[in-house]
Amino acid sequence: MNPILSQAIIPVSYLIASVCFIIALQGLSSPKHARMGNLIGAVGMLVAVVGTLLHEEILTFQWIGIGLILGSLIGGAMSIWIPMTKMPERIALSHAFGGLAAALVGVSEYHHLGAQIPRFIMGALGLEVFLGFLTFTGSLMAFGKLQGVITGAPVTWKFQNASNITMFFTALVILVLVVMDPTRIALFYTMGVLGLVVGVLAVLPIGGADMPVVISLLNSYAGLAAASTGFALNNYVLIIAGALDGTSGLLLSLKMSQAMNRSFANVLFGAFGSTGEAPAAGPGGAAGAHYNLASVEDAVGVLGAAQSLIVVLGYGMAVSQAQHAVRELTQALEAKGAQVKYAVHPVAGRMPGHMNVLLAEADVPYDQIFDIEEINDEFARTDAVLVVGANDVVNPAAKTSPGSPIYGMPVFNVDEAKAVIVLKRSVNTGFAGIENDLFIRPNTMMVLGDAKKTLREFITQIKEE
Amino acid sequence: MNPILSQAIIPVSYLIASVCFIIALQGLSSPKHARMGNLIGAVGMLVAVVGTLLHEEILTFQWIGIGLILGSLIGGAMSIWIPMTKMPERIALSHAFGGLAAALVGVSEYHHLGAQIPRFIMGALGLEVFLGFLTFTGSLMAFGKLQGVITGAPVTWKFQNASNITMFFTALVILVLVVMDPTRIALFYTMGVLGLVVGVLAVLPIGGADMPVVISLLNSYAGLAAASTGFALNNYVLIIAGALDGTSGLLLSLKMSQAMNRSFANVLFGAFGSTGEAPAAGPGGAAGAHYNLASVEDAVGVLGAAQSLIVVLGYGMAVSQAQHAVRELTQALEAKGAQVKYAVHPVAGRMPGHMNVLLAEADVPYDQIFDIEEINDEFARTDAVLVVGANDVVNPAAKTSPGSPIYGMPVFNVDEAKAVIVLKRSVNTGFAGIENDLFIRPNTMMVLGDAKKTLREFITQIKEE
Amino acid sequence: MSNELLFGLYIFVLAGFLGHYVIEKVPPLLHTPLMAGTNAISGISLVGSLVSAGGGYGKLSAMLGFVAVICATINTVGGFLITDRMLRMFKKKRPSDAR
Amino acid sequence: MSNELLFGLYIFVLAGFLGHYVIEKVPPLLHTPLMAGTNAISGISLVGSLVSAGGGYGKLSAMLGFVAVICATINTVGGFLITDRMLRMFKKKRPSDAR
Ligand SMILES: NC(=O)c1ccc[n+]([C@@H]2O[C@H](COP(=O)([O-])OP(=O)(O)OC[C@H]3O[C@@H](n4cnc5c(N)ncnc54)[C@H](OP(=O)(O)O)[C@@H]3O)[C@@H](O)[C@H]2O)c1
Ligand SMILES: NC(=O)c1ccc[n+]([C@@H]2O[C@H](COP(=O)([O-])OP(=O)(O)OC[C@H]3O[C@@H](n4cnc5c(N)ncnc54)[C@H](OP(=O)(O)O)[C@@H]3O)[C@@H](O)[C@H]2O)c1
Repeated sequence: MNPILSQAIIPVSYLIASVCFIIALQGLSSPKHARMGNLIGAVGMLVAVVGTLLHEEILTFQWIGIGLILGSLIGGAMSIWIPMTKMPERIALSHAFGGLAAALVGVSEYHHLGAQIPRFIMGALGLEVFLGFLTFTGSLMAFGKLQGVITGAPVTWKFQNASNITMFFTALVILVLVVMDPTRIALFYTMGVLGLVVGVLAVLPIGGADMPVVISLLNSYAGLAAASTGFALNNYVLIIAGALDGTSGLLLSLKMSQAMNRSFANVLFGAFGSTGEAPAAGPGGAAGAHYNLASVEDAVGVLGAAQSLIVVLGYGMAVSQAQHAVRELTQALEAKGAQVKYAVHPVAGRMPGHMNVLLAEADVPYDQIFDIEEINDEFARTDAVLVVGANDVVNPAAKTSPGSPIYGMPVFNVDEAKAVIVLKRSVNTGFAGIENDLFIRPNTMMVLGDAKKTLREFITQIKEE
Repeated sequence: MNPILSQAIIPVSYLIASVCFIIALQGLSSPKHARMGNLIGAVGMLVAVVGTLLHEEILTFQWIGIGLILGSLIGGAMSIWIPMTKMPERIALSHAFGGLAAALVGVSEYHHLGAQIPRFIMGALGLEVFLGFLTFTGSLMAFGKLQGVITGAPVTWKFQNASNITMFFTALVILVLVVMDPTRIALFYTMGVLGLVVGVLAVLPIGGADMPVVISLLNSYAGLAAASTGFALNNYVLIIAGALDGTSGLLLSLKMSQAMNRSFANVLFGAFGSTGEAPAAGPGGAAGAHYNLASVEDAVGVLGAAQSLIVVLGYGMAVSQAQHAVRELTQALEAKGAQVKYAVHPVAGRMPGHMNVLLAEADVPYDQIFDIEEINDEFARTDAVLVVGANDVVNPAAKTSPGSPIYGMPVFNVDEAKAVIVLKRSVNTGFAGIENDLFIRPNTMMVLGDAKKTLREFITQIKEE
Repeated sequence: MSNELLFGLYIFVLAGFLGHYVIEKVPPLLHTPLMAGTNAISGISLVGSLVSAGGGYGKLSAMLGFVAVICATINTVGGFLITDRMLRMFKKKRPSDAR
Repeated sequence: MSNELLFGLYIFVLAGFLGHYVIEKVPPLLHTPLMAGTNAISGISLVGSLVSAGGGYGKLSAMLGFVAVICATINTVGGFLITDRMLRMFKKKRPSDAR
């Protein structure tokens, strides 16, 4: 088609797309408009793609066609069949794809631009390739740790931080060299490889439960990579989308660190949760004797009597996919006149908002779910608290024992409630690897076993009554 | 200096300036950081100006120098000596300057670019000139109405709206013609003149108290004009600053219309407050007899007895410059143990935040000042309410009589208080030109006279006690 | 200093500021959809891949572009779908809720 | 479609969105300083005036530019000064207040 026209079509379509993306994110400020926003975002994406396909530079369409179809099929399948409990893994994986895509585009650009590549484009390309590959392997590692393919426990070795940081900066130095002389092909690829390696080695020493921070951080890297692509291709929608992603990832990881009262450095380099750090850890521990292990009957008695109930949710609910059982139980209790609220800690589970999505899936209305500031004063006034697979976020040590690694992390005042029922499989410690005094307090009943199984038993008993 | 370098210096300095401006506006989100922000904004401006002076296009500096000095002197003088009560006039005036500057730049650009001027630059220039001149005269009119140089009452004539709108669109048509053939010099200047005329005739039919809306609307026009200049000169800091101004002006005028529960159209074309509309208006009116006119003694008696007091402020306080007297009185009462709060309506006075600035000048801590939503429930629980020069914003008709032109405008529930003391010079109506039932309610005392004078008498009496 | 770079910087800075405000407004309730959504949006790198896949810059570029297209498409298609799937589930309390 | 125009559009749109968020956050308490502040910022049209005043495009341009420079300078200098003067006055309650 005629170049003048397409010259206008592409930038305009990109401008439209950018606006659509902004609107899409604005929509997420409330559940009401969120879906519409998401739709608008998708439309924007379509506009951008169509606009690009009208680009006169594009000659052959068969590869593109095949790629688009394959991608849509895989992407569609992944999103339709993946269970909500696996959302963190899903996100990690797609970051990997994003990083890889950016890196490959960078490599191909470098390949065909060759020697006459301008400096600043070279810089952008280099950054894109390095960050892209780093995001790729880093996200795969995060995925593996969440899946349990790789041990969730921090893997540490001598000087791991020192060596990782050295490699990181070596790569940046190489980048500078390549910018100074773009013909240094070997160096360019070395930098790419370093990206891959750093991605792996930087994530290994980080504990499984800290993966959310890693993931959002990688999210912002992916954003930066996309933005660099934009700089390299002089493509503004890429820059805008990249900047939006970058800020989003950065803000989320900051929020998480705050919610844990831990510094970025501690999360990334602290090897937090490594058993070495917490001698008191390990199955049962000497304190085992003091646990007040309760039968289903006792627990149901307490629940049935409670006029007000707060359910605190944690990663365990996701592991045992207990969200529907939780909902069934609470509905049974609500039917008996109890007033039920749900308490979700900002870092409960394995990604921000993880628990909210699961509860939403189980049809829990979101105006019954409360954040820590909103509900923390109510525990003292509550008859019973049901803790489903949460541990660190209800550990009083965070308030009482300055020695504890999680000291200062805001936690639910579960210990103030009249009666507490804790559902977990064992008396083991949680991710942070520290004993939880809550479990040995007199008004706490431990009902061991898979959360879902236990909840089902609760439900049958309550329905019988 | 060498073009390459200056080529970098200018855009970079403009980028810095843009960021500074954004930070400056961010600062205004709280009184704590506001001053710092403003300073940063000023620094940004300095950077932009210095950057521009390094521009190789600039050959002669003497005119620039003189202009800068003169402007600084005038601007400085205006801002140091103007009383806070005159702020609305001040703002209106400076919009006039802004509009004029934009228009003149546009004309000069058109003049020296001549025939070979590109289309879209022509369009931007035209818009700039038209909006600039319109803002210029419009703001001058607003200034005149606020000052009282021009009657504050809406001046109406046959088909005023029709003719104004026609002229407006004629101008836009002419703009199109000029864009199609930039050599149509006569048409170009006709458009400019039309801008001047529309500015005058569009503001004439609008009532004095509605000037704030006009001013902020002109503010957003000025922003658009600046942005167009940016498009014409391909100068990004102008576009950014223009866009920021534009949105700011638009948002403020929307907020005001909402606070009055009136549509934009009603404000701009409704000739609101024209005596014709409100037959019940006029000095005293037949209802004069019912007014419960009180002596200073009675009023002081009520005030002295009150344990809780809310002071409602209105335009009258500005007219009589009574803010310091208000503060003195409340301090005397606070010293006697009374608890005092200030109630400020979003559209009290003659510009948004007008009353807040005056109270701040009188040293009233801003955490004692409350918005209508915050305080409206407290009137019923309050011993006494002191209304200083407010009228429409305390008119119960807005709640009770659907016929009234201000019906639906959120007003203070002053009528619910145990006792109300109203300070105004007469029993005349306020801007809206409608009777105020509050003044004839049994528990309302009217103390007529200039607010400042009356307040001083209050103070002396209370101090005597 | 090239024009493109400058344009890019302006855009990047403005979008960064904007992103800050937009994201700040997203409640924790929707943080997971937010992550999925930004993910879908980051799939925009697809437009970059399209050019290198179809630009006829030789086999290598084409193959790399091809893989990139697949990855980016997975992200964007999958991202928007799953975000929608999640958002569909968020409901306010209905009167018929205590059934 | 010229590059400048396009780029201007991007900037304008982004800045517009951004402005919306920034202004939304300004409390009514500070609306007057806000108006004065935006006024000062709009004085940036000064940079435009400088070019036409000193660009050596003949007498007319110079004179128009000269007047424009004066007006714009009044706005920006005056605007920042008066905004500062206002903001200086806003204080929180001090303990020594009920004197
Ligand atoms: N969400 C985020 O964004 C985020 C970000 C950064 C860090 N983190 C970290 O992640 C952790 C989240 O805390 P959390 O309380 O949600 O989880 P947690 O502290 O990791 O504890 C989860 C608990 O669930 C129990 N559990 C596991 N599978 C179960 C099953 N099938 N049935 C019943 N119980 C089961 C486990 O005990 P058993 O093994 O005995 O069953 C474990 O104690 C915190 O340490 C937080 O710092 C989260
Ligand atoms: N602020 C804004 O941004 C804005 C925007 C749009 C519209 N408006 C309009 O402006 C009006 C503001 O309401 P308002 O209650 O503040 O003012 P108002 O309704 O205009 O009434 C002001 C009152 O002050 C009295 N007054 C004047 N000079 C006085 C003096 N020296 N001493 C004592 N009293 C004096 C006047 O009564 P006397 O003549 O008897 O003394 C008058 O009744 C509303 O109609 C509103 O819709 C404001």
